[in-house]
Amino acid sequence: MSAAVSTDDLVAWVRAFRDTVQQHKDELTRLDSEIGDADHGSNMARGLDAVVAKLGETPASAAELFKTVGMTLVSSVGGASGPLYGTLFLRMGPALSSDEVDAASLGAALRAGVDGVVARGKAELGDKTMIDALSPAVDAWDAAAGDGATPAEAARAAAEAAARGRDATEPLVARKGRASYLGERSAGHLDPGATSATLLLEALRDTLAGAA
Amino acid sequence: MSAAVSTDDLVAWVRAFRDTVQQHKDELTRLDSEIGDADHGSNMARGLDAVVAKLGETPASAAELFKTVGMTLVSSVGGASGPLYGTLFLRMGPALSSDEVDAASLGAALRAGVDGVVARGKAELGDKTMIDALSPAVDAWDAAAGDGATPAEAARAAAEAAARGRDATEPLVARKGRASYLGERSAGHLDPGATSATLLLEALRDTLAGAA
Amino acid sequence: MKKFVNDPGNVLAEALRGIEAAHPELRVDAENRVISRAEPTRAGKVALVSGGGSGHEPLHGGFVGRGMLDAAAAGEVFTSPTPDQVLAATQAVDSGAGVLHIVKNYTGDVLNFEMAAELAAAEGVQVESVVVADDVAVTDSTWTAGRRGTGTTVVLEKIVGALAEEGADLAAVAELARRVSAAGRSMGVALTSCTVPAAGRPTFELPDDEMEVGVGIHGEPGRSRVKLASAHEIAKLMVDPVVHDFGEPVGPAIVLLSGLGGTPLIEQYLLYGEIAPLLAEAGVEVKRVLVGDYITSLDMAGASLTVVRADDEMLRLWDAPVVTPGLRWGA
Amino acid sequence: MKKFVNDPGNVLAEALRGIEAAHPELRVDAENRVISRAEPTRAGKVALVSGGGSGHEPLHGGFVGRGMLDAAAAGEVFTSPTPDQVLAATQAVDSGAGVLHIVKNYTGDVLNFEMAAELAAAEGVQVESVVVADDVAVTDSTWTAGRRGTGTTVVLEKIVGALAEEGADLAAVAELARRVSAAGRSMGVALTSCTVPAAGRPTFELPDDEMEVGVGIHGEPGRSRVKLASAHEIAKLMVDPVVHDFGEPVGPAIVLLSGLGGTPLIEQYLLYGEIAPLLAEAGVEVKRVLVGDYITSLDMAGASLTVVRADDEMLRLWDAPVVTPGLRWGA
Ligand SMILES: Nc1ncnc2c1ncn2[C@@H]1O[C@H](COP(=O)(O)OP(=O)(O)O)[C@@H](O)[C@H]1O
Ligand SMILES: Nc1ncnc2c1ncn2[C@@H]1O[C@H](COP(=O)(O)OP(=O)(O)O)[C@@H](O)[C@H]1O
Ligand SMILES: [Mg+2]
Ligand SMILES: [Mg+2]
Ligand SMILES: [Mg+2]
Ligand SMILES: [Mg+2]
Repeated sequence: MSAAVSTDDLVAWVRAFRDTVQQHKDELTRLDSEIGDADHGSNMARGLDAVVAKLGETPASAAELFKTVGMTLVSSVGGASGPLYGTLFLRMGPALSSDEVDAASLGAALRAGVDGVVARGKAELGDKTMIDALSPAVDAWDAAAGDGATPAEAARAAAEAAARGRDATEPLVARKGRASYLGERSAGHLDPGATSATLLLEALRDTLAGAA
Repeated sequence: MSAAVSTDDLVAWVRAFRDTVQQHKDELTRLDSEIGDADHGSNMARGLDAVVAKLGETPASAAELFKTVGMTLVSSVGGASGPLYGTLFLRMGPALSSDEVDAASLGAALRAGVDGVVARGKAELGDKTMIDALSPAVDAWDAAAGDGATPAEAARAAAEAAARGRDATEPLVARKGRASYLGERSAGHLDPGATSATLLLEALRDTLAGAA
Repeated sequence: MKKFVNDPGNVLAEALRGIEAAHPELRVDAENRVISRAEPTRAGKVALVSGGGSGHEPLHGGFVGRGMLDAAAAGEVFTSPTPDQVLAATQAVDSGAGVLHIVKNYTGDVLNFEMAAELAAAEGVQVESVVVADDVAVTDSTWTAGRRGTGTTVVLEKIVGALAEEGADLAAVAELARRVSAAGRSMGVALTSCTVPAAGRPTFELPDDEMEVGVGIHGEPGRSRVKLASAHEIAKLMVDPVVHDFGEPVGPAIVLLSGLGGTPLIEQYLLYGEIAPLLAEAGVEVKRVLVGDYITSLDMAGASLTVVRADDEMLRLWDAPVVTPGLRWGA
Repeated sequence: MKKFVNDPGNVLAEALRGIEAAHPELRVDAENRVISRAEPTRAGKVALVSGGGSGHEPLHGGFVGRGMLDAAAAGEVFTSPTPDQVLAATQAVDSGAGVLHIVKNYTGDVLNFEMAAELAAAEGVQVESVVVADDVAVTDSTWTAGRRGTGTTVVLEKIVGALAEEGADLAAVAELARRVSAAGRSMGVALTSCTVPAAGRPTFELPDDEMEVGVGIHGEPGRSRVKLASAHEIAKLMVDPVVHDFGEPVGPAIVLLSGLGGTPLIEQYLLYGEIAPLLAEAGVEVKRVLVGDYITSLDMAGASLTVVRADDEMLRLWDAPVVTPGLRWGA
C-alpha cells in the first residue's frame, strides 16, 4: 500500500461517503426518529448530493477539496449536522500544510476537523453525539500512524474505533443535541450522528483500501 | 285485549321508545355513519332522555302528553330528526278528538303525525327516509283497525309493516336527507331514521301487548 | 379516539367554556348555546344570525363580532341547533331592525331555522333567511335535498356583515346575501375520516391509499372514492368541477382554501400553490384569498376550495373592517 | 402517509409557491427560501429576522409583516435553515439600523444562526441575537443543550416587532427581546406523532391509550409517556410545570394555547376551558390570550401552553397593530 494519498483518493472518499449515506439514508432517519426528529438521513443525503454536484473536475488540492465540501455542507444541510460536518471539512483543509498527504498529515487534518466540531458543538466524549465516533477514530488513527501505519491501515483502525464508539452510544443518556430533550429515554438507542460519522470513516477505509 | 288505550299506556310507550333507542343507540349511529354523519343514535337518545325527564306525573290527557313529547324533541334533538319526530308527536295530539283512545283514533293520530312529517320534510315513499317505515305502518294500522283489530293487534301489524319498510330502504338510493349526498353510494345501507321509526312502532306494539 | 375531551357526550358545552374564557369580547349563553357579541346590537342595525352543528370551528361562533355575525347558535357536534337555540340567538340580537338567518342547506339546518323563523315572527321579530347551497359535489335536483352549504357561508357572512354594519336595511341585506350565495361554488376532498367524539370511532374507514372526493363538512363520506393522488392531481379534482359549474367565465373572485381540521397549514399552502395556477388558467381572477382553517370537519385531513365570483361592491365590503376570533382586519 | 404533497422531498419549495400566491404582501425568495415583507425596510428601522425548520406554520413565515418580523428563513421540514439562508434574509431587510436574530434554542438553529451572524458582521451588518429557551419539559443544565424554544417565540416576535416598528434602536430592541424571552415558559403534550413527509411514516409510535408529555415542536418524542388522560388532567399536566417553573407568583400574563397541527379548534377551546381556571387558581392573571394553531408540528395532534409574564410595556406593544398572515389586528 502506498504512503501517499492523492487528491483523487480524497475525492473518491467524499463520493464514497455520499454513496454510503444514500444507502443508509433510511436507517439514519429511523435512528433519528427514535431520539430526534427523523431528518438526519435526508439532511446528510441532501448535503452530500449537493457536494457531489459541486465536484466537477478534480480540485487543485486537498485543501481546496475540503473547503468546497465544507462550505457546501454548511450551506445545504442545515440542522445540527450541517454546521458540524461543515466545520469538520472546513478545518481539515488549512491543517494540510503541504500537498503531500500521508498518514501523519491526514491524521492531523482529521484531528483539526474534529477539534473544530468540538469547538462548535461543545460536546464531550460520552454526550452521545458524533464526537463519540469521531474522537476515538482520530485517536486510533494517530496511534496507528505513530506506529508507522500506511493511510489505509490507519483508516482501518480509525473506522474500527469509530464503530466501537458508535456502538458505545447506545446505552448513553444524551447530553447534547435534540436527543438530550429525552433525558433517560434517550438511552437504548444508537446516536444517528455517531452512525453517520462511522460511515464517513468506513468510506475512507474502503476508499484507501481500494486505492492500494 | 282491551280496545281502549289509556294515557298511562301511551306514557309507557314513550318510555319504552326511550329504552329501545338507548339500547340501539350505537347501532343507529353506526347506520348513520355509513350514509350520514354518525349522530342519529346520540341525537335520538339525547332527545328521548329529555322527554323522559319531562314526564313527571302522568299528563292530564294523551293530547297533552304528545304535545310535551313533541315540543321536547323539537327543542332537544336538533338535526333533521328533531323537527321531524317532534312534528310527528305535535300533530298527533290535536288529532285525538276525545280522551277515548281506541284503535281508530290512535290510527288517525298516527296518520296526522306522519302527514306532518311529510309536510315538513317533503319526503316521498322510496326516498330512503323514516317515511319508508312510517307510511306503510299507518296504512297497516288503518287496514287492521278497519278490520276491527284491537289497538294491540293494529300495533303488531303496523310494527311489522314498519320493519318491512325499513328493510326495503336498504337497496334504495337516497333522495332526501344527508344520505342523498352520497348518490348511488347510499344504496346497500339501511336508513337510520327508518330504523328508529321501526323502533317507535315496535315499542308501541310491545307496550300494548303488555298492557293487555 | 385521541382527543382533548373529558366526557365525549359533553364536548360542546365544555368547548363553549373555553370560548368564553378566551374571548371576553363575546357573550356565551351556556344554556342556549348561543355565542353573541358582548355589546348589544346598535339600534337600527340589522342583525346576522347563523349556526349549525359544531365541529366546524371557527365557523360559526368564531365569526361573531364587529363586521360579521351578531350571534351564532351552536348545535351538538354535526347536529343542527334546535329552533329554541336559533330563536334565543335571534331575540338576543334583534335591535328592532330585523334579523337575517344564514342557513347552510342541510335538511336539519333548514327545518330547525324554519321553525325558529316562524317562532320569531310570532314574537314580532322580522326575519329573512338565506340558504347557502354551494357544494358542487352534490348533484342538484328538485327531487333531492339539493346541494350542501359549505365555504361560501364564510364569505357571505363577511361581506353581508359589512353591509349590515353600514346600516343597510333588512331587505338590502337579504338581497346581497342571496347574491353572494348564488355566486359561490365549493368542492372538498378528504384524505381521512373524522371522529365524532360521541361515536368514538371514525365515521368512515378510508384505506391508506384512497381518498374521498366531494366530501361534506359533516364528515359524511364523499361522492366517490379514488386512489390517493398527488397535490397537483387533487388540485385539478377541486378546481375543475368548481370552475365548470359556473358555466361561464368567472372573472374576479374571492377564493377560500380551507383545511378540514387535521391538515396542517404547510400542506394547505402546498395545495394552494397547485390551485392558484389552475384557477388563473381557467380565467378566475383571484382578487382576495384566504388559506387556513375556516370551515372544518373536526379532525378530518382534507381541504375544501370555495370560489365566490365577486363584483366591486362585494370586494369593497370584503375589505371592510372585521373583528372576530376567526377573521380580523382593518381594526 | 396521507398528505397533500407531490414529491415528499420537495415539500418546502412547493409550499413556498403557495405562500407566494396567497400573499402578495410578502416577497418569497425561492432560491434562498426567505420570506420577507414586500415593502423594503423603512430607513432607520431595526429589522427582525427569524427562521427555523419548516413544519411549524404559521411560524415563522406567517409572522412576517408590519409590526412583527421583517423576514424569515425557512429550513427544510424540521431542519434549521443554513447560514446562507439566514444571511440572505438578514441582508435583504437590513436598513442600516441593524438586525435582530430571533433564534429558538436547538443546536442546529443556534449553530446556523451563529455562523450567519458572523458572516453578516463580516459584511458590515450589525446583528444582535436572542435565543428563546422556554420549554419547561426539558431539564436545563450547563452540561446539556438546554431548553427548547417554543411558543414564547411567537409572543416575542409580536411584542418586539412592535417596538422595532416604533423606531427603537437595536440595543433597545435586543434588550426587550431578552426580557420577553426570560419571561416565557411553555409545555406541550402530544396525542399522536407527526409524519415528516420525507420520512414517510410517523416519527414515533404512540399506542392508542398513551400520550407524550413534554413533547417538542420537532416531533421528537416527549420526556415521558403516560396513559391518555382527560382534558382536565392534561390541563393540569401543562399548567403545573409552567407555573411552578416561574418560582414566584406570575401576575399579569399573555397566554398562548397553540394546537400542534392535527388538533381541531373545538378541542383546543375545550382544553383552554380547563386551563383557564387552573391558571386563575395559580395566580396567573390572563391579560391577553390566543387559542389556535400558531406554532405547530406538522400533523401532530396535541397542544402547547405558553405563559409569558407581561408588564405594561409588553401589553401595550402586544396591542399595537400587526398585519401578518398568522396574526393580525389594529390595521
Ligand atoms: N452539540 C453537538 N455536538 C456534536 N454533535 C452534535 C451536537 N448536537 C447534535 N449533534 C449530532 O447531530 C446529530 C443530529 O443531526 P441532524 O438530525 O441532522 O440535526 P438535528 O438534530 O438538527 O435534526 C446527532 O445525532 C448528533 O450526533
Ligand atoms: N326530508 C326528510 N324527510 C323525512 N325524513 C328525513 C328527511 N331527511 C332526513 N330524514 C331522516 O332523518 C334521518 C337522519 O337523522 P339524524 O342523523 O338525526 O339527522 P342529520 O341527518 O341532520 O344528522 C335519516 O336517516 C332520515 O330517515
Ligand atoms: Mg434530526
Ligand atoms: Mg345524522
Ligand atoms: Mg347530523
Ligand atoms: Mg432536524
